Amino acid sequence: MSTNKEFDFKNYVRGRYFPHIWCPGCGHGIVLGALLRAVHELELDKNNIVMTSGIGCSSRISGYVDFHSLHTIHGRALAFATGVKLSRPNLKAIVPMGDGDALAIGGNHFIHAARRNIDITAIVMNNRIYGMTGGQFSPLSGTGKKATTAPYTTIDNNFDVVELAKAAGASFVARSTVFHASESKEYLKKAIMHKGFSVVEILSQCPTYYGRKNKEGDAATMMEGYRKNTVKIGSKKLDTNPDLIQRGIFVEDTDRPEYCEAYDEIIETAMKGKA
Amino acid sequence: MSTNKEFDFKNYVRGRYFPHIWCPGCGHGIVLGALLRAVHELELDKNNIVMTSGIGCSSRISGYVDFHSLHTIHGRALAFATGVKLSRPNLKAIVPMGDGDALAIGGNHFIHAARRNIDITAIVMNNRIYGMTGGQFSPLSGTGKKATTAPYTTIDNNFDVVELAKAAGASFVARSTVFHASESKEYLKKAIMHKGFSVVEILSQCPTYYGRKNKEGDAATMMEGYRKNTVKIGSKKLDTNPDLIQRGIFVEDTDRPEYCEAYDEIIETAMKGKA
Amino acid sequence: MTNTSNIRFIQGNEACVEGALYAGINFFAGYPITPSTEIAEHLAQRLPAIGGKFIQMEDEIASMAAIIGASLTGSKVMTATSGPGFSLKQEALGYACMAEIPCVIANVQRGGPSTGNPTHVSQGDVNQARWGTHGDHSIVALTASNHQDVFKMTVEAFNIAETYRTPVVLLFDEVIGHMREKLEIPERGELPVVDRLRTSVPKGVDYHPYLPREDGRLPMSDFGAEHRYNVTGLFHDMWGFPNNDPQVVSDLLRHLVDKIENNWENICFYKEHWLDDADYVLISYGSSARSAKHIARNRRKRGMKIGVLELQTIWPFPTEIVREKCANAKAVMVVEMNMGQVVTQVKSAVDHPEKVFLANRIDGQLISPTDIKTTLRMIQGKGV
Amino acid sequence: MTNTSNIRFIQGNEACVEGALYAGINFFAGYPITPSTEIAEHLAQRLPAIGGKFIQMEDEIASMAAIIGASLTGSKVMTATSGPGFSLKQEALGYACMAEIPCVIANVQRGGPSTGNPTHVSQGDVNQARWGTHGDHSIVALTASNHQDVFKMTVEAFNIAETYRTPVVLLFDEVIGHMREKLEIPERGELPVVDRLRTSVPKGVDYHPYLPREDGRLPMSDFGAEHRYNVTGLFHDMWGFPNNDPQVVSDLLRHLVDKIENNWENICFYKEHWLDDADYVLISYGSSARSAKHIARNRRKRGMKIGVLELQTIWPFPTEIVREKCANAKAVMVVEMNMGQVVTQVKSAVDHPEKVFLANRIDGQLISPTDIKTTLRMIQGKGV
Amino acid sequence: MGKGKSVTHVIDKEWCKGCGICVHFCPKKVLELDRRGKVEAVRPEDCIGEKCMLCELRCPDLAIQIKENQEGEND
Amino acid sequence: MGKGKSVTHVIDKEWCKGCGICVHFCPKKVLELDRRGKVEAVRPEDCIGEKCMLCELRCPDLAIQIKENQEGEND
Amino acid sequence: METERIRLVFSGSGGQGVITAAIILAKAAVIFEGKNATQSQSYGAAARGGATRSDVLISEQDILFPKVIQPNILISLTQESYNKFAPILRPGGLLLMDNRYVTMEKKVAANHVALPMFDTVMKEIGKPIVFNICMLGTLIGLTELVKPESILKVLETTIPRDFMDMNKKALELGMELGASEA
Amino acid sequence: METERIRLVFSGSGGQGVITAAIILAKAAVIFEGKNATQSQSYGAAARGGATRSDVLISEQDILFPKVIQPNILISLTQESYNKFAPILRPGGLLLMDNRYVTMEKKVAANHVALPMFDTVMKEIGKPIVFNICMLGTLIGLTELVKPESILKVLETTIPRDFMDMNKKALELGMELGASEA
Ligand SMILES: Cc1ncc(C[n+]2csc(CCOP(=O)(O)OP(=O)(O)O)c2C)c(N)n1
Ligand SMILES: Cc1ncc(C[n+]2csc(CCOP(=O)(O)OP(=O)(O)O)c2C)c(N)n1
Ligand code: SF4
Ligand code: SF4
Ligand code: SF4
Ligand code: SF4
Ligand code: SF4
Ligand code: SF4
Ligand SMILES: [Mg+2]
Ligand SMILES: [Mg+2]
Repeated sequence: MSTNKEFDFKNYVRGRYFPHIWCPGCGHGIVLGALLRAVHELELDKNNIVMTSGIGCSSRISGYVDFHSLHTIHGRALAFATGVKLSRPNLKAIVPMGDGDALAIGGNHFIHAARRNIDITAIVMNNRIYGMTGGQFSPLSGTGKKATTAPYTTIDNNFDVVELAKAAGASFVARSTVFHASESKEYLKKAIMHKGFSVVEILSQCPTYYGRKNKEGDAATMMEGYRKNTVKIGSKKLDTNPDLIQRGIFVEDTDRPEYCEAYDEIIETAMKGKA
Repeated sequence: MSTNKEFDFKNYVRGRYFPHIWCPGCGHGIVLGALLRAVHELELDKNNIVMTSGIGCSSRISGYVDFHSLHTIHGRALAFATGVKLSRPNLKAIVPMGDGDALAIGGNHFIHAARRNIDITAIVMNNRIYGMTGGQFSPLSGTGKKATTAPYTTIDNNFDVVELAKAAGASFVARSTVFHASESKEYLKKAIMHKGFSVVEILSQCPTYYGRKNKEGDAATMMEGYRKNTVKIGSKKLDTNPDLIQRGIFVEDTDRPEYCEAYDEIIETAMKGKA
Repeated sequence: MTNTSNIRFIQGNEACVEGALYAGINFFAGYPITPSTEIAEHLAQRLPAIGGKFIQMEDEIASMAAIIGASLTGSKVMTATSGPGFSLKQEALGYACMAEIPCVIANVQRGGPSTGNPTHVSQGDVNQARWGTHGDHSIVALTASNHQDVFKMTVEAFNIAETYRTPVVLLFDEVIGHMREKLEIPERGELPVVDRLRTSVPKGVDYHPYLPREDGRLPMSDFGAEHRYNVTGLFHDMWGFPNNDPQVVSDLLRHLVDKIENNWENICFYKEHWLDDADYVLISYGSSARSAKHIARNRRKRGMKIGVLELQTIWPFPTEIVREKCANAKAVMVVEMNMGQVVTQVKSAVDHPEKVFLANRIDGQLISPTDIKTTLRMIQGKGV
Repeated sequence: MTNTSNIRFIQGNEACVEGALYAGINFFAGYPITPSTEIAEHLAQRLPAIGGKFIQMEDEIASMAAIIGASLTGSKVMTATSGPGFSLKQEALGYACMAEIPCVIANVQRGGPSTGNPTHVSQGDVNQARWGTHGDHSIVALTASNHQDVFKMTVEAFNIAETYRTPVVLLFDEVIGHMREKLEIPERGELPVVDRLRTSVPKGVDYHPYLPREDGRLPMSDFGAEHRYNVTGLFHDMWGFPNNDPQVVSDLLRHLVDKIENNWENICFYKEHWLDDADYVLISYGSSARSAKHIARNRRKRGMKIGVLELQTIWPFPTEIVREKCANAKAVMVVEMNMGQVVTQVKSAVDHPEKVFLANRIDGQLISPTDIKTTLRMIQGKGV
Repeated sequence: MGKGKSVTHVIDKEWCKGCGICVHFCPKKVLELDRRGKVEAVRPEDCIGEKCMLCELRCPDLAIQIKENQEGEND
Repeated sequence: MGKGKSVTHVIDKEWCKGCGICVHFCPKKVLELDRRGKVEAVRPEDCIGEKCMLCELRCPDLAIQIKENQEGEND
Repeated sequence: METERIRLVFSGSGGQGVITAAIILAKAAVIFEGKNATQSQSYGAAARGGATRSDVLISEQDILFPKVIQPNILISLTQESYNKFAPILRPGGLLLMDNRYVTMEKKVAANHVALPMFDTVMKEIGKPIVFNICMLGTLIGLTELVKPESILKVLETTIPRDFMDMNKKALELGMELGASEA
Repeated sequence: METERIRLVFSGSGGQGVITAAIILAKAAVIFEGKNATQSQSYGAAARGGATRSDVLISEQDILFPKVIQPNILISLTQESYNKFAPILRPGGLLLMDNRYVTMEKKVAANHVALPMFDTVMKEIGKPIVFNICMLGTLIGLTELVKPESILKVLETTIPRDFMDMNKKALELGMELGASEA
């Protein structure tokens, strides 16, 4: 996909605050890159984007982008974004979140935003760990993993973000990895343009904690893992290895009413004085 | 199923506090009856049951039963129960909740308890309304309904409790209604004996608010509705009327490790001094 | 017969809704809880009719978050709750302090702690309103004893929130919230309605969202407008970007506190009744103040020199006013429905704390004129 | 060379863990947050090794809830958090007050409000610990300035929680939590370890879980044992069943407060250093107290009559002790890292509030002996 | 069994709130509300007892229980 | 295009943290880390540019961008 | 304490509309007669089942304390509420009861009026829903607290047009009943 | 303020193990030499990238204020940390640097020791992981702050047996380097 202007990161970031604080090799920066590129290719007006995030390494992303940005409290970003979006439906609402932020403390806001099908794009930057606080397990770590709060390995099952988002009512659900940076970008573009609640899970390595604790090697090696351990939806490889993680667009439903639009109808009724 | 002792409600309730505070015709009392009967038929020791609830009309159920009972705060019952259960895995943990309690404010604890597959029985007493606070819509009301906070009808989609519980990881999931009181009892029995997180959704009328606001008639009429609008899983009637609500056991998976048991293995490892 | 078109006979919670509408509210997010629910219910009806937005969120935390988000787009926002919900909102309320977001939070008080006595009156959240969130900060909390004042204080709450970019707590109570009485809705223009300052910095020129002007105020720019900036709950620089330089930290913290404390006079609302020559000063607020006024009116008729200082601003606590009004009192009695929260403030405010007494009630019943009379007799050494 | 087997060189957070283990903790639920996380991390390692339970919950609310549930089954329980998490725990903490559940909550303080200054020290949650939850109630909060005391106060926190059936807050701070120094673990028996009273009412006889004995204590019965009763956050009768009769409400509320306030002397821990003849009394706590002691030791050497009153119990505030220790002081200086929370208490405690000064620091840096010296010089009229 | 005098309707009129659910669903029209709005077994002889139990199962107030009079019990 | 001098590697050495991702994944072995651990295009002439872009897409620090030198631009 | 304040307690059970009646009366006094009035009611877990109570104060003066401790008018529409509230009636006060629902137990020192309000409504209109309006009519027939037109004006603003006639009729029936006893 | 307290600042970058070294030193002093010591470190958002700092105080007396304002010993293993912390070194204090990573910029009034610790480790052992232990060895070689056996005892309780030899060697290499300059 080509656009008029040539893409330059520096047109989309607050250069003053670079280099950013993420560790060397942190996957979150790759998500940032994919997102900026998606915004560029969609030719969105930077004034029309509000990025809302919570707390976590991932959440620091909002400070770096040159959009309106709202760095809030841990786990509640989608609730803040719901206020932004319902108050000003013409703005694009993008909410990047860590796996802990989105699905541990923030799990309820996640399923409720999905249920309402409000037009927000949720990006789950899934490194399967609490990076910012130094390597505790998250609801996406899965069993048998090492973490500072699981010295004897984890016994907690993980959520499947895709399944949960689907069940809760999200009308667009996709998954990719930072190894597949271009694919991630494409899904982000679709998600952003989708009318309704969209979820893009992007597997993103934390070499500092998850990688080190679980002996998964350096950033590049972890990314090789994403290549090896994921396949496109429905790939034949699943027959022999059902544990492979599927990538792709799992749901894309454009028929379900979007929340702000439904609200506009309430306004119409109310203005006619009917209750 | 027959038991030695004849069933008498009065052996299972705190008679001192009857008649209870529920409105005439409130379905919650029928759930109470089904539950007590289930406990009786299972011949459980009352000293081995801890019933934990939150806040709502439904939650008042815990005060009436002659078990150990913990009436907590709104939405958090499953988190309290998790502490009870993990601390004393030999106790049966039963957690009755209202739809608001379980899935509005309590949604996160619901999905996380399911994810952990901890051996707790969650009963969702679903009247599609906030009864206790006087008739506001809930995440289970669905669209097009009237409620005090939806004078122009609701635009909020509802969760499907069964789908959500499944996606989150519950290993036993069933649904019934208070019209089907005997069926409810049977599902409750299975749920209580299931090793792992079990969810039983029971549709239960609130004639006072939901019924009145939505012109659904008196308690008996609302119960007739449960007869008319529900079918057993996979019923042929669904072909002609896909909007019928399915009743039955949707998931019953006995292979997944239960949380407290998994923890016991951690203890074993730790006692051997391995980290 | 009076012109009835502006007259309502309604609950205090509805008077609060009328005040909010007068002040220009256009976004409300909430979660039902007794005894505040009617605020949400009426706004669910009224807001869409003026093109405003009402949303019932999944809990109180989300409600507080949503109004902050909406405020940043330029909406005038409010949420309403009671005890347990107010506890849940504390984290996000602190965020609003730190990020300087105009918003109004009504807490219609009920009996606590915990689920407590949900359908009965209390004034037990006074100190929580001040100190409920973690960390140093300052807060504004207003209250009222009748519906006309509920209306007025609600308007003022929005005005203060918008002026000082701060959360403002409306501390009502169950009696005020649920009781019905007359409200005469003022004409447009009769009460001041303040909108937030918006920046005059033109597009393309550097806008510093967190650089206070000399008067301590910070002009805002709505999300969606031409200035793109960052908002955070971390200590931050003038662009709103996280910064923990010690100087930045202490400057910001002082600014957050000073902008309220130094403006206390502009935020300070109170009423005085028969205070001029009062030997006995009753200090009260909210529904308790009705009983205080009742007994004072009554005793005045019998010649007792008694008056009432009715607080409408509870935080920042009007120390100066209290000291001044109590200067000549033989005895000061604080009338409140808790175990003595405002009385502690009064004791540190006055020169003679030993002359300060408490008439209270903590059982869920509205304190009555008789209760106060009893305490008064005891103070006077007359026994019961 | 000393016997090293009981000597550790560890962080304050780990000293807290050692204290908890000594006191008999067997259940911990938490959610990570800087700077308290190490408490969870070490317990994740240590608890299963003694057959205890550690669980990482989905958030702080759930963590607080889980420990309450576990406590009712007879476990000794604890959770740990910092600012934002402490705000989130407030609702359930109030539940623990109301339902009288023994539990310990560590808050390792960091800079607030809001996300604030997460990796830096502060003592800004002192008032929140007292008033963070809605409604009247009382609370116990302890603190410590070195690891030996962190250990000891943690043991005492459990003891008080179990004795009085109440939540106890451990108010540490980032410096204490993260710094490493020596801890000498006492032998078993060296420090008292208290278990909760359990009822002696036999099976089949009516047990009243909420009928206080004459001394105000309430023997418990574990969930799973033969007495089945109800626990609720509503006001309740002696069986624990909801009841809002005015008499029941006020009796219960008074009991909840009195059982703490009337026992203040048993809960009151403090240390005094060189106070006997002190003209200048420094009052401090937590890591600030280290600097206060440092400067006092230093000035003493130069002949200044200066001493330190180190508070270890912050709530209930030791008013009597403070008044007594400051009675002969020329000046009292409170040394703390907030905008003046304990100093307010000190001012209302002493006879001459005008002699009370504040030496503080709010920028995330540990207040230094030099900072205190500077304030001291100013008090003495010597300028900086 | 299940017919005639062998069934007793144990009704707690204090507990019954007169919601009418049992009356509505009784397949044999055994039950009615009395003047004070409390349930009454007006045709107890028609009751089919254990084969049915609907009133007991569906009463939200635990106010009605069906007791079979087990006459042959000690045979 | 995509071969030879037509590609410039715009590298911000301030931003680069030397994680080595780009080096690892470059299909043409164009990149290496220098002594200070910052990336360098040591064989720029081997770069296949727009056909690849892997380094740019996968750099977590936005430290490397591929600019095609559009020589024929004004033709 | 003051005598110019009229202090009413309306009592009955959930579905009888006593709270609505109390509100209508107070609203009529305030909006259409320029008086002051307050209305409040008890809320509570058990309120759904047990006795409902609503307090109304009417006065020319400012009303401060809005709760009624000793009513000078008590209306009881159920036995339970009669039993509960009769003891607090001020000696010499008025006690209005429905004679179908309430049987007097022991005579208190008050003016007792037991009238067949419910039966009249059922006989003449046949809809229990306007029982409360009939009761209001009886009350103002007895006491002239407010003018019947004021009540009607309130009803006009709150009740669907179709139901006005029925309500008007109920009010009139009540007034007749009340006047007969006044 | 007091002179008997030894005040050290260890500085470097994330992966170099300076914090671990600081802890080992302080622990050795406390547990095996009966002294008092405190160790603290700076945490922060940027700590992962930027300069790491750890403060150690060692004293015979109680240590109260645990932060170092003016170190009398500064160890810097990176240029960045050198630049940042050299200015706070107490005049006359000791500044130990690694001469591969740090180039002195302007001479401060201190005893400068720049030694090839990293290069020695790489040459003799080949594992950068024990660079910090070599640095510790150098430090105690220079200062005799604690006995080498105390360091070894700490290492024994914290390091897998297999790695002890390597660590011991690194310590010794450092001590030689240090002694050569002492
Ligand atoms: C209420 C609250 N609880 C806990 C924290 C501490 N905290 C900050 S970020 C975080 C989790 C970070 O993990 P994740 O969301 O997966 O993001 P990552 O850092 O891995 O990108 C936690 C627990 C907090 N800031 N606020
Ligand atoms: C934190 C908190 N928020 C709100 C409330 C008020 N509240 C009590 S019960 C309830 C909802 C009840 O609905 P549901 O859970 O569906 O139970 P039901 O009464 O319908 O059985 C609400 C909102 C509360 N008690 N605590
Ligand atoms: S800790 Fe992990 S998630 Fe955080 S910046 Fe470092 S690599 Fe990324
Ligand atoms: S309000 Fe509804 S849910 Fe509550 S008791 Fe009444 S009928 Fe039941
Ligand atoms: S169902 Fe129960 S409560 Fe309802 S009428 Fe029958 S017996 Fe009474
Ligand atoms: S058991 Fe069946 S037949 Fe008998 S009274 Fe009950 S519902 Fe009727
Ligand atoms: S991927 Fe980026 S940060 Fe990593 S080495 Fe290459 S240019 Fe540097
Ligand atoms: S564009 Fe491709 S070939 Fe060229 S340097 Fe980057 S990764 Fe290597
Ligand atoms: Mg993560
Ligand atoms: Mg419900």
